[in-house]
Amino acid sequence: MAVAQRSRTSSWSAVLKPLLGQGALIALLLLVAFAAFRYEGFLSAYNVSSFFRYNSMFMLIAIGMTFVIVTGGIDLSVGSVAAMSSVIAALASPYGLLAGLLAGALAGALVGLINGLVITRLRVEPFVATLGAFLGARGIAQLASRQNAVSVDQNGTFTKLGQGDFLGLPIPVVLTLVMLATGMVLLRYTRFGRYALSIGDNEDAARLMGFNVDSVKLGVYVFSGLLAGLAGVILASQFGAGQPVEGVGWELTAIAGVVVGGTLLTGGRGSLGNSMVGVILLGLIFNVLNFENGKGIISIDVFWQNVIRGVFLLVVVVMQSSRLARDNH
Amino acid sequence: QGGALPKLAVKPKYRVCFNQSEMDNPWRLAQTKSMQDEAKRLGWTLIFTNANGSAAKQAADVRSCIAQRVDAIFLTPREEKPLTPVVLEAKRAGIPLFVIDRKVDEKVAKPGQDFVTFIGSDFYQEGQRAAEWLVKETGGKAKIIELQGSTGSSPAIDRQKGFADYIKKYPGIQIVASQTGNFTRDEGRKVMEALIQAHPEATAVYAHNDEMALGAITALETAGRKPGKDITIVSIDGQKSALDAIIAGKLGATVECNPRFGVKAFQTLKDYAAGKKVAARLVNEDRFFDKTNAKQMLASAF
Amino acid sequence: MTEDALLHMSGINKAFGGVPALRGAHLKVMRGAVHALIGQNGAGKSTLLKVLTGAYSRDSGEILFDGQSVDFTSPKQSQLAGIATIYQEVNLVRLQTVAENVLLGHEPRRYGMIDWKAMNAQARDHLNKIGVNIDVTRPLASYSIAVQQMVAIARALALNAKLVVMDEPTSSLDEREVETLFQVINQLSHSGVSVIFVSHRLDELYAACSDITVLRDGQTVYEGALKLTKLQLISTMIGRNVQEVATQGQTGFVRHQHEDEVLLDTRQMRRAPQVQDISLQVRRKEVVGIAGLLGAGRTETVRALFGAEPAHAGEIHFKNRSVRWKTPSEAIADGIAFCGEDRKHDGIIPDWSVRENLTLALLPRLTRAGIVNRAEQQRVVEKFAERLNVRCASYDQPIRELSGGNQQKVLLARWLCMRPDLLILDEPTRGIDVGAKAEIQNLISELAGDGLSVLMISSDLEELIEGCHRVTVLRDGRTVAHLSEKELNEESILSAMAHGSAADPASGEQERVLVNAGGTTSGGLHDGR
Amino acid sequence: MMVANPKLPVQRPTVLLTQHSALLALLGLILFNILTTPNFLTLNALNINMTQTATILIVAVGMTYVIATGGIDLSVGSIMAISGAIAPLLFISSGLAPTLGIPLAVALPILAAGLCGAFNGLLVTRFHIQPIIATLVLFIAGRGIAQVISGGQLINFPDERFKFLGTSSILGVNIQIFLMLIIVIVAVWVIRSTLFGRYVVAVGGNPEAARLSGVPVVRTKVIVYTISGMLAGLAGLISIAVNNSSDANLVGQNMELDAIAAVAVGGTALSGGKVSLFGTMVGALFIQLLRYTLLVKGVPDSVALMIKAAIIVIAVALQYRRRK
Ligand SMILES: Nc1ncnc2c1ncn2[C@@H]1O[C@H](COP(=O)(O)OP(=O)(O)OP(=O)(O)O)[C@@H](O)[C@H]1O
Ligand SMILES: Nc1ncnc2c1ncn2[C@@H]1O[C@H](COP(=O)(O)OP(=O)(O)OP(=O)(O)O)[C@@H](O)[C@H]1O
Ligand SMILES: O[C@@H]1[C@@H](O)[C@H](O)OC[C@H]1O
Ligand SMILES: [Mg+2]
Ligand SMILES: [Mg+2]
Repeated sequence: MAVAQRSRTSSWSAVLKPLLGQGALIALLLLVAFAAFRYEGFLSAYNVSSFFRYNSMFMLIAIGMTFVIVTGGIDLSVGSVAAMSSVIAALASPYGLLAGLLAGALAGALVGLINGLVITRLRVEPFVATLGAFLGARGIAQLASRQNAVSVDQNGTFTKLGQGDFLGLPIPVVLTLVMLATGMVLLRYTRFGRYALSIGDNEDAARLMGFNVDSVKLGVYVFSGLLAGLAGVILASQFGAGQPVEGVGWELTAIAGVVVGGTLLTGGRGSLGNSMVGVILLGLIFNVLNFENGKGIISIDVFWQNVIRGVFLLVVVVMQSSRLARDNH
Repeated sequence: QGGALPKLAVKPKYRVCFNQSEMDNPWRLAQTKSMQDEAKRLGWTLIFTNANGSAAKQAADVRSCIAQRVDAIFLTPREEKPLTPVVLEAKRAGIPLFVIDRKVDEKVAKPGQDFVTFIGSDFYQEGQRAAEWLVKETGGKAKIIELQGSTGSSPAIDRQKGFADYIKKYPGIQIVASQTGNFTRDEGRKVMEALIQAHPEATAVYAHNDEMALGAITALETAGRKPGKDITIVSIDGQKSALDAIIAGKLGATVECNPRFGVKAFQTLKDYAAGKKVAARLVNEDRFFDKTNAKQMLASAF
Repeated sequence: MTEDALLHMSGINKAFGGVPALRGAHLKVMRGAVHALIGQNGAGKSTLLKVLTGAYSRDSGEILFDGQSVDFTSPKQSQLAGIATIYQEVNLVRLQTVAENVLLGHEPRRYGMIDWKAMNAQARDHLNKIGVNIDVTRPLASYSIAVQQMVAIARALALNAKLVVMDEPTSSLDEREVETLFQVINQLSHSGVSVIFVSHRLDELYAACSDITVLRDGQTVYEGALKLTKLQLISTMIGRNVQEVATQGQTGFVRHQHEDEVLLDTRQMRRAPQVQDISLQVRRKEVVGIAGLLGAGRTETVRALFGAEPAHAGEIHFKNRSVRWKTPSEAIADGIAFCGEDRKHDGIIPDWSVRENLTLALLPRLTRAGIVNRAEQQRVVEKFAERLNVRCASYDQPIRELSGGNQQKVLLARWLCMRPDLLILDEPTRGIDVGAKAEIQNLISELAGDGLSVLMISSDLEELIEGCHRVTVLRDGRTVAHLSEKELNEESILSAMAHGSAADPASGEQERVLVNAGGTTSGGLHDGR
Repeated sequence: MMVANPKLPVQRPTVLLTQHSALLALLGLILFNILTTPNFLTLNALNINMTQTATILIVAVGMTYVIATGGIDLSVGSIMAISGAIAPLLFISSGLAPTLGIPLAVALPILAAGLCGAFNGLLVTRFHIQPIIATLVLFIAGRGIAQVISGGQLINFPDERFKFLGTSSILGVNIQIFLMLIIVIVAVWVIRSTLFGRYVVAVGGNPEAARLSGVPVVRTKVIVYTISGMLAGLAGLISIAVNNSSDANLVGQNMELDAIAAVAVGGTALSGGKVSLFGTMVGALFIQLLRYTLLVKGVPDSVALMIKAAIIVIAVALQYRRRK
């Protein structure tokens, strides 16, 4: 945070401040406008709702990840946890919607609790602790599923969670909005949230100010685990199966989304809204690439797609970081 | 799910989707190439998507094809169960869908009813054919190291099961170690290096695909063994480099699992559009390669 | 009397990895008393206070607080018991707003949710009480160390504690802020709150404190009413007899004759917004002071000079060459050294040893063909660490384990060993005990005699007056006065700092220095615009 | 005045013990194998474990440098793939004589890999992008680039000349092991004794203090990422040489995790400013031997994952205990 200390905002930048650091939002709006103009069916109800139905999983995970990152930590286990929770939810799905939901979410929270305990009690760095859970949760997923996808109960209500609608909105989206609102309130209006920010900013200071740093951290990892668990529940419900091998690389998607949204990995700052923008932006590039292929004009070669995704990420973070840098000078 | 299969009009050219599951091995590359080549030959528009190994992403890809209202969808599902819901979604959206290579959950989405047809090989049978050859070749006496495919993938599951079921009847045949090599040459090699160390008594190797078998050969040679002489190797896929290894006397045999779906898949679509009767399952007739035919077949392998 | 004691710590032992920091120290604080705690750098003051608040665990000893035997295992517990603490290193959260920093942990809440409006209002109140009037909704990091220190004080006061512990609260403050603080402390003491006050500025103690405890080498060597003379205090502190100390004088400066050749000459240097228009000169062997109120832009000026945040406009001439250093390494290569004010943030490398920290800037010169010459490194370290009396277990000890004052000495040594032509010092003796301070000042004089020029920011007017050939006064980012040796006295500096006419009156419009004396007597000094 | 007596030997148990905990774990694992694994005490077993460690360790050395500056490099696996994709172009399809083609096939890919690393360094320094994200760019795009270069095809090497990088030996020691040891020794020496090495650690310890002390922070970081890239490039070459084929889709997959785990288990703080290359070596050997052990014991994948998780966490936790 070398820059922060010397940052003194002038009245000029105070006016522009709301606009600064919004590189991701601007990129998102541009991309949507471009795609809506260029592709037929892009803004169709079907495309929009199925886009969010799928990306709600990443949005959920990014909500938890934002909390973790705000404390200066990181959670690499979310992808494995989602896979594990999807298996557990699938196994519990014959007992009804609620059973599946709770089983999956709580299993996730439990892994989060273990992460939190390892980090606070054993003093293992978050990166390593959650790397452990990244491996361990995958092991549990494979063990519980006997290494094969687990069908959810097709006749019960459990599949509604992922495939149904509520008030015209896909249920995963409703769930995400609820968690997002909860997260926003937590972050802004509760001690838990404010302490989380403080810890990421200066952990020693937070300790000396008399906070219970460890329990806040514990809470943050439990929350992240819970949300990853929820993502797993959606995964099982939406695709009809618990999937022990799913979720590979989701942690990077979530981290990238959070950072693209403008949150610093060094902690102390973070905005859930921006994280959502980041995740949606990163998800949208896949959707847009698929539509672009459908134009049949410059059918993008298979391997160039990865290059394009990387370059796209590059452009967005460069935009974002130069704005942040300007903000800081 | 009720309702008939969506109809498909006869057109000179179609706009179709091909939803690939991953692009990380020669088999998948050959499969994709065959689809692209055929589309190019016919002048159709092929929307290619790559799920990078994620079933959920693949489902989202299928949906983006539905959103684009393509004429038809070719889905080569990463996994059975997670892709089943979108197969039904395509039907609801009135888009005919063809499943190729791996299956979807046919208890929920039935071929010929919910989607047009399944075109592919029978992985279980592949495992059985490999076992059959190995039993014959070793005279019913072998200590086997098994290199499994990616944990949880349907070819790995079925090939293991088919093989295991077949050798049950032969008490002289036993599997002394079985670990995943993730369908890749590098991991196949590393795993074999360790396993042959711990199980020098092994006399045979069963690899779920050729890549791992080729890795195993390297490992065995480094360990001072003579693949093809003091250790018998059988695998699945039938790719060119595997046939080369058969010719060199290192690999014993390989069961073909042909990735070239292009011609067959597109022809089936045309047949379907023309109103011809399309069977609910079109199982590939796969060949079997060993030293008796490897040389002749080399040119036609992928 | 014991029944009147709010706090009684006795027989406190604490060692770090086998090295004792406290050896049976004791401390007794009466109700409503303002109690001074002094000692040389590394005597164990901060350690004793951290043992009290539960930030460190003690090895043995007893603590009675408010009539009860206590054993706090975390700062949270001591806070709940009624002890509010301002730690030596400003320990706040820099990215959060000022208001949060004042009230974190006891935020006003409605329906269980934080009430931001009330929080901002309350924070503003608390700050106003100590004469600080700033925008509480801005991040703490946007304010200088001094403001941050005031915020830390406001936070401690907001806790409504029975005991307020202040570990060097005044090290970054200028005289007016100190004065305001003392008034607050007075009020506290009248309302029955006790205060423990650590400071190396001995004069302050007489103004504020009734009782005193002196620590030396982790032991309590004196406790009682503050009736000793300053000389006696110093001799108790350093364990030498009064005569010996008396001969050392007040500051350690000896003024050598400077040369006429101008070494550094800046004209209209500018880096908006803090540095507006700076022109100053330093001659060879000259010690030039920079004075200014909090926020006058002193730190920014020297940082701009040094290339840390390079100037945008203006001219800089160094050794008769026009220069514009864009990075510190360029400035260093040309013979400049800069020892900053924020030791924790831009000074020490915490995990590095004393040896490595000391030689960091010198490394390129200790290197032949890319390889560091360790023997030479060791020689430099020994020479300068001994010279500055750095107190540590060994030169391999990580610097973070040293007391604050000793860390500062290592940093000074880092630059002195460079033998620069111009040494820029931003608050060089902050947090340094009297003995060491004199040594450092001595050293500065001596080096100036050998040809070194010094540009020194200090909030300690005495230091400026006694040590400098000239003082340049800044206000609102502009040089407003150059005071020659003859003109140097407290009044002239103070009046230039407050009233000095800025070249461009329009600059007064800027909302800048928002710290004012809040209705106290010296308020007039702050509304000079 | 109690001034330091630098002649007094002072206990600094920290450094030694942190390394010891990983070392103890490694020794424990070796002992366990000696007692329970048949044929473990053979030259062959040693050879397998050392060669399988080589690529991880070579990458982990670069990773240690990057982490020492407070960064991280996720792109190493993709960079391995890029270098692995370029090499065959030079010695197979370029039509160059082998005497030229083979040396070029070693030099140019490593150069390209260095450029990739420099690119990372540029993003981190000039564009102020956080390392995890800066290197995520090449993590994603890099594999695409490798795939584009190779047309995504697995390339089998018709001749065995390139194999020397994987299987040849010098004085009876496999070249991989040889390279690995040389790289570790040089890296240790550089960190300990050279100006650059000290700068690397200073930058991680307190970047602002380093900058103000004249340390060329930007240059140091760029060089560190470049080194990490070049070492990944070398590892990529070894990897394709061993397999006698290059597969852009797979070379170096998950390498970043193995390398980071080796660094962490070895006791280098991920927050930067502290390095233990010896620890990294122990960490890499430990992770490899753990994998080997679980394999030869026939532990199923699922259980193996859980055991690995537990052991990594415990190893790191023990270091903290000892540090306290
Ligand atoms: N965390 C630590 N680890 C090891 N040694 C420490 C640690 N903290 C303090 N010390 C040692 O304890 C002794 C007392 O330090 P302390 O910080 O209490 O001094 P102080 O009286 O507050 O000095 P100053 O006036 O410089 O602030 C010093 O010798 C210091 O090196
Ligand atoms: N708009 C503002 N409102 C309040 N304070 C401001 C404003 N702009 C600048 N300041 C303060 O003025 C200071 C100017 O910078 P600088 O630190 O260089 O002053 P200084 O004279 O060195 O004071 P210090 O004694 O704190 O070092 C900033 O630290 C900042 O806290
Ligand atoms: O062997 C093939 C495998 O490599 C691929 O992933 O799936 C289909 C299999 O036949
Ligand atoms: Mg102190
Ligand atoms: Mg200043």
